[in-house]
Amino acid sequence: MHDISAIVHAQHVLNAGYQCLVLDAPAIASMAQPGQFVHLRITGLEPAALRRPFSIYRASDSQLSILYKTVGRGTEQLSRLRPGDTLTAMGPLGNGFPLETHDRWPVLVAGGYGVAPLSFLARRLNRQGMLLVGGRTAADILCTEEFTALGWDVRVATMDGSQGTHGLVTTLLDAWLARPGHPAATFYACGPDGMLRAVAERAQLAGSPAWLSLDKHMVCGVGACLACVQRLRKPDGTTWIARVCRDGPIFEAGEIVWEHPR
Amino acid sequence: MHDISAIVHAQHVLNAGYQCLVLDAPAIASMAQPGQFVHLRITGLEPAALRRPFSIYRASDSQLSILYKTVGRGTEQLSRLRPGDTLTAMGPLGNGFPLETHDRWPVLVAGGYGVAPLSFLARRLNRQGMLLVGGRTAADILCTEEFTALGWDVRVATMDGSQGTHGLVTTLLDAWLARPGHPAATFYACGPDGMLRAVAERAQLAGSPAWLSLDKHMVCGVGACLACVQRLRKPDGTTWIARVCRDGPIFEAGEIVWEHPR
Amino acid sequence: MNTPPPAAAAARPDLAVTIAGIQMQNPVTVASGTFGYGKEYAHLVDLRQLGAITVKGIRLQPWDGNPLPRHVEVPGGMVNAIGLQGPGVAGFIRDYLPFLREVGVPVLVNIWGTSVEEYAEVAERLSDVEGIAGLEVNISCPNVKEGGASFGADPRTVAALVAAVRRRTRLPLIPKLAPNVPNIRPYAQAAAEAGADALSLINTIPAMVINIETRRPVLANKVGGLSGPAIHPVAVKLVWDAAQAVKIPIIAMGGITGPEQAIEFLIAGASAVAVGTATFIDPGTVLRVIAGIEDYLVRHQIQRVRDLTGSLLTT
Amino acid sequence: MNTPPPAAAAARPDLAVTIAGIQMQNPVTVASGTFGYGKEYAHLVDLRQLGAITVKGIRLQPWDGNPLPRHVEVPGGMVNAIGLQGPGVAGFIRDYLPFLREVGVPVLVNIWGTSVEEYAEVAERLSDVEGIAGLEVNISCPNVKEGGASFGADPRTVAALVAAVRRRTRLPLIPKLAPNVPNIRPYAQAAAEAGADALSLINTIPAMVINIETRRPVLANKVGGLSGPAIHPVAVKLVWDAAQAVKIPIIAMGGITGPEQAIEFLIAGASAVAVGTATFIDPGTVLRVIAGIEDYLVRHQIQRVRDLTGSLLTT
Ligand SMILES: Cc1cc2nc3c(=O)[nH]c(=O)nc-3n(C[C@H](O)[C@H](O)[C@H](O)COP(=O)(O)OP(=O)(O)OC[C@H]3O[C@@H](n4cnc5c(N)ncnc54)[C@H](O)[C@@H]3O)c2cc1C
Ligand SMILES: Cc1cc2nc3c(=O)[nH]c(=O)nc-3n(C[C@H](O)[C@H](O)[C@H](O)COP(=O)(O)OP(=O)(O)OC[C@H]3O[C@@H](n4cnc5c(N)ncnc54)[C@H](O)[C@@H]3O)c2cc1C
Ligand SMILES: Cc1cc2nc3c(=O)[nH]c(=O)nc-3n(C[C@H](O)[C@H](O)[C@H](O)COP(=O)(O)O)c2cc1C
Ligand SMILES: Cc1cc2nc3c(=O)[nH]c(=O)nc-3n(C[C@H](O)[C@H](O)[C@H](O)COP(=O)(O)O)c2cc1C
Ligand code: FES
Ligand code: FES
Repeated sequence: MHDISAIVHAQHVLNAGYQCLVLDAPAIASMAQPGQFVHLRITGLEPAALRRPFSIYRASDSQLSILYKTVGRGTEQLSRLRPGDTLTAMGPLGNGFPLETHDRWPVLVAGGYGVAPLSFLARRLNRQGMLLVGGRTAADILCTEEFTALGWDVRVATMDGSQGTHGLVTTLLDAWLARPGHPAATFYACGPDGMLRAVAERAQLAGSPAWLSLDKHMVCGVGACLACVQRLRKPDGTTWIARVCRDGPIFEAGEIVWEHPR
Repeated sequence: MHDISAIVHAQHVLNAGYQCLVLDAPAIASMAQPGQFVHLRITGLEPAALRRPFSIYRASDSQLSILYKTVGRGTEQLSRLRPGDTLTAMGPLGNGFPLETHDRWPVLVAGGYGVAPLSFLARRLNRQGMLLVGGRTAADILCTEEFTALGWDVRVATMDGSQGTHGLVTTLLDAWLARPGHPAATFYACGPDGMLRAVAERAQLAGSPAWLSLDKHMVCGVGACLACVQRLRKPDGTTWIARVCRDGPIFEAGEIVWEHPR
Repeated sequence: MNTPPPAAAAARPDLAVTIAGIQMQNPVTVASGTFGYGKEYAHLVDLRQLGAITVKGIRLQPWDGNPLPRHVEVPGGMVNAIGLQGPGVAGFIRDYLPFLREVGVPVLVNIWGTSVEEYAEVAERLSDVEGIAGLEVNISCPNVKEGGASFGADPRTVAALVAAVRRRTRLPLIPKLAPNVPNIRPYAQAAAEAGADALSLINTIPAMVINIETRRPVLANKVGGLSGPAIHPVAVKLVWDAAQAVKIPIIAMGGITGPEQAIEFLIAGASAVAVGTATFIDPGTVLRVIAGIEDYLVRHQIQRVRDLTGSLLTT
Repeated sequence: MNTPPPAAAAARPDLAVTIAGIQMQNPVTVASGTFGYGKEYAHLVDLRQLGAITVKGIRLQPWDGNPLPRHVEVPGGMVNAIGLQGPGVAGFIRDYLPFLREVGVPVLVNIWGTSVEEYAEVAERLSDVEGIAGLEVNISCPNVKEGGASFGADPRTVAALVAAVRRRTRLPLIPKLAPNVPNIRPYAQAAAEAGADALSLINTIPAMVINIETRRPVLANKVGGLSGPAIHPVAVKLVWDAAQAVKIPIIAMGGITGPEQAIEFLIAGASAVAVGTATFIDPGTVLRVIAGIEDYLVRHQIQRVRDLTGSLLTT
């Protein structure tokens, strides 16, 4: 893990509100695993501004990319950086997704920018699978061509019906699960909490493992401040409090003790 | 007096560490008088940063310029602004120099960036006079060609002797005053407190009026906060506390009650 | 026939508040010491739009304040030690009140003294004068050696001071409390029980800046008070605590730079707010705050700003 | 022959300090709760270079802390309500102390409890263990309902708590004082007289942030504590005041982002300093502070950092 000055190599606009930032950061990029993240100190925010965490979307030996949505002052400032500008990047952080699928079919479930770490995962998995991707509207659906190009089965749902099926991404998941004789799956999911929880419930019913990437507000990114905790259940039934930044952000769905049981 | 968004028209480097900023700000420029100042909210400093005051160096119907020295984070950020950038300017503020010389010879005494308002004054006076200008080194001597071009008698002193007389600007003043039969003068001075005080003392001895521009740290710039006060003596001998931003920044030397009498 | 007004033509929300019997057209005033006596900003701010004007602190006699430097910029704000320079009661009435009367919005006069008797006398002297809506009693200025903060440091001295002033004036009394206390509640209660009509909080937080090159305090007064965005979350906590403790209304201040921070105060329990340090940076702030509160009410379909006061949801 | 060393080969300044009998190679530690148990930053910071390591607060038993969200960013800093989550004494000794012993710099353990008895018991339990240099007694955490701040709110309870802990341990005791008091002196004196060996200040300042769209507190705990650059001038004032009141050394913290703020604390009267929130933003801060203090001493020709302590010129 490193904390280094990285140079902006490129900044691409993807859909409206979404951009891809490419950084020259070999020390981090060369070690990055899918599901890991970088913690960025964004140049131009006042010196006391906290860092912002972003999943790694692409990594080569020398460069790494993030795919981000502009949602607040941090990401707004990030979107203003231009090639040649520098920022400080800490990473790779977190545990990453397990790459071993144990002969199960990888089913990736993504909401919004949650597709970023899953896209990286698809490139590093030893087999093809299916991507279920949801968003509010067509602009929130990203990276589908990449998956198609890799030979993945891609299914889209939008809340307003502007692309793919009308509804939540779980509608797609339910339809697929309802089909008799579907193959045994391993789920990998990244998106809002509600979506993760829906995936967890369905995976449990199906008896499938589900690896969820949790999105908790973070401060230190290294496990020191305890801002990002999540209660987990051990196999013996006792619980402990994990730090999402260091012990996660990826957890198996069955471990997670959801906060408001329903 | 206005508080307006002004557009950076140009930014010129003068000597090392000194720049000239030209703003499109007709509402302020068209009203500006020599000795008045603008109070700038510098874009790119965090939103809670206080404004910074700068004397008006030039004003036309549409543009105004300041001549500034980069001394801290405010002026550093100012020096990064480029044509087309905007900032917020309040002004013209303060009282300005009296333009009536009562048939006395105008003798301007400047230290460092203090030459800026005096240069503006020279352009608006109805007669030529003399500029005595001092600085630490040659780089601190600005605008002398302008004065020469206007037909003024220009004399330079530097502390390190790198330009003009070796020593303080008061050395020039003393030399001039020592010459028998020099004309009756009105002094106008802008520079560090020590210089102003030296001019005040000599003007008093010579029985000449001396208009001094005081440089006090400011907050509001309009007389509301009382950060910039100066004790003054009334003709009847009683004293009062003036606000340099609103009642000044120009005061007649005889009015000023210097803080540590020597 | 009784036709209800069409839903589309939504009425403008009611911004008026009554604080301590003072009718304000909106809940926004300026913080004492940051707006002079109104006059200084008259060229830049349409004073008639303000909910009230709160003027710089005055004592009985003219007062010089502290030597310079009196301020220093810090991250998120500034530290000041003006030291309550002012024209005294007579000077205020002579030089500033006539102008303020013309403006026509309620005038709150911030008062202080170096003894309980002086506070009471200032209050009394201002009571007979036309054009003063209420008195903000500054018992928390960190920048004067005697008076100011020393009265605000203990609930008992707060009570004694407020009661003494109460006996000498009918004007609404609004003690301004200090932020640097373990628990604001006993202070707020002491003031209320002693006859305060409203509370003002917060004053600046005692602070100090050292020039490490000269190894001297930057301020001539050595210490000063911190104001600006840095103190806003601290002020919100104190306003919330105080609002739980007393029924009298609260005028909240500390780090307002736009409508958002003002709305936080209202939700926390304030009935009105004051814009301070932000005026130095953008004199338009106070009008922006008024307009922004109105927009917020429209957007949230809240008819009256007073319904926002204390509307924090905590369950 | 006795040749004096040539003036050019100036010796490196002496950074060592002894606080409460604890020998530190330099006067810089980390603020409790901002550096975990050292381990978490071991990949990014060479721990052996620190003056000491101060760990996250622990009580007798493991403690869950508060629900999320536990933090929110504000201008000039952040507000946190972690709520002292920790592994308890036994868990700390088992899981973290072995690693810390290996590092080889003094370890300060921040302790708390919900009763005087619990504080004393935690102290006792830690006394027999190898590898603990001293105890920072947290009597000022704004983020737990019982314990923490309630003990720090009155000089009498401070005295009682410190005295009770003193009876049960020989480890150096460093009470950590609350910043939100009218006057820090009686608190500092009470702690010193009850047997404290040094003082730590300041803890975070109680604060609150409201989401105006949901009208709810942003933090699940409703209130939290403000830290970061915003509080530095407030901390300097308190350190200066406390240093006038007591002879025991002070470890100062609050808003250090570089050597400048640390040096201000030393000049104001602190013997050591701690870097807190800044580590989250730049983990290299603590090493930058150490190097920067050394540079400053060289530049100002001060041989020993302890000569800087309390060197403020006020005349
Ligand atoms: C492990 C992880 C991976 C992430 N990956 C991505 C990604 O690939 N692409 C992407 O667009 N976003 C990602 N996010 C979310 C991203 O960190 C936030 O959108 C971003 O911090 C918002 O910053 P802002 O200043 O623009 O927003 P603001 O709302 O102004 O942020 C204000 C404060 O809230 C914190 N904050 C706000 N939202 C979040 C959040 N969701 N998570 C953590 N802190 C938050 C910020 O750090 C800051 O302290 C990820 C978050 C986590 C925890
Ligand atoms: C009436 C007036 C006219 C001026 N005219 C000019 C000019 O024509 N050219 C020029 O180069 N400079 C001028 N100055 C000085 C100029 O305002 C300061 O150099 C500038 O504010 C420094 O800002 P900074 O952030 O770069 O420095 P910093 O030292 O980082 O400033 C920190 C703080 O100190 C205040 N401050 C520092 N120095 C001064 C100062 N001398 N006066 C007021 N506030 C100060 C700043 O406002 C800020 O709050 C003038 C000052 C006054 C009062
Ligand atoms: C320059 C200055 C002068 C002040 N003068 C007074 C005063 O005379 N009386 C008073 O009660 N408060 C005074 N205050 C405190 C403010 O009224 C206000 O309580 C404080 O600044 C917090 O608000 P802010 O953060 O919005 O500035 C002064 C503050 C500043 C910055
Ligand atoms: C996330 C966080 C956790 C903290 N936890 C503790 C703690 O467990 N015990 C304690 O005494 N102080 C704790 N503090 C307070 C710090 O030790 C320090 O006193 C305060 O943050 C001021 O320093 P800073 O501004 O440099 O952060 C914590 C602060 C933060 C920001
Ligand atoms: S962000 Fe600090 S522990 Fe996870
Ligand atoms: S700067 Fe505020 S009165 Fe002069």
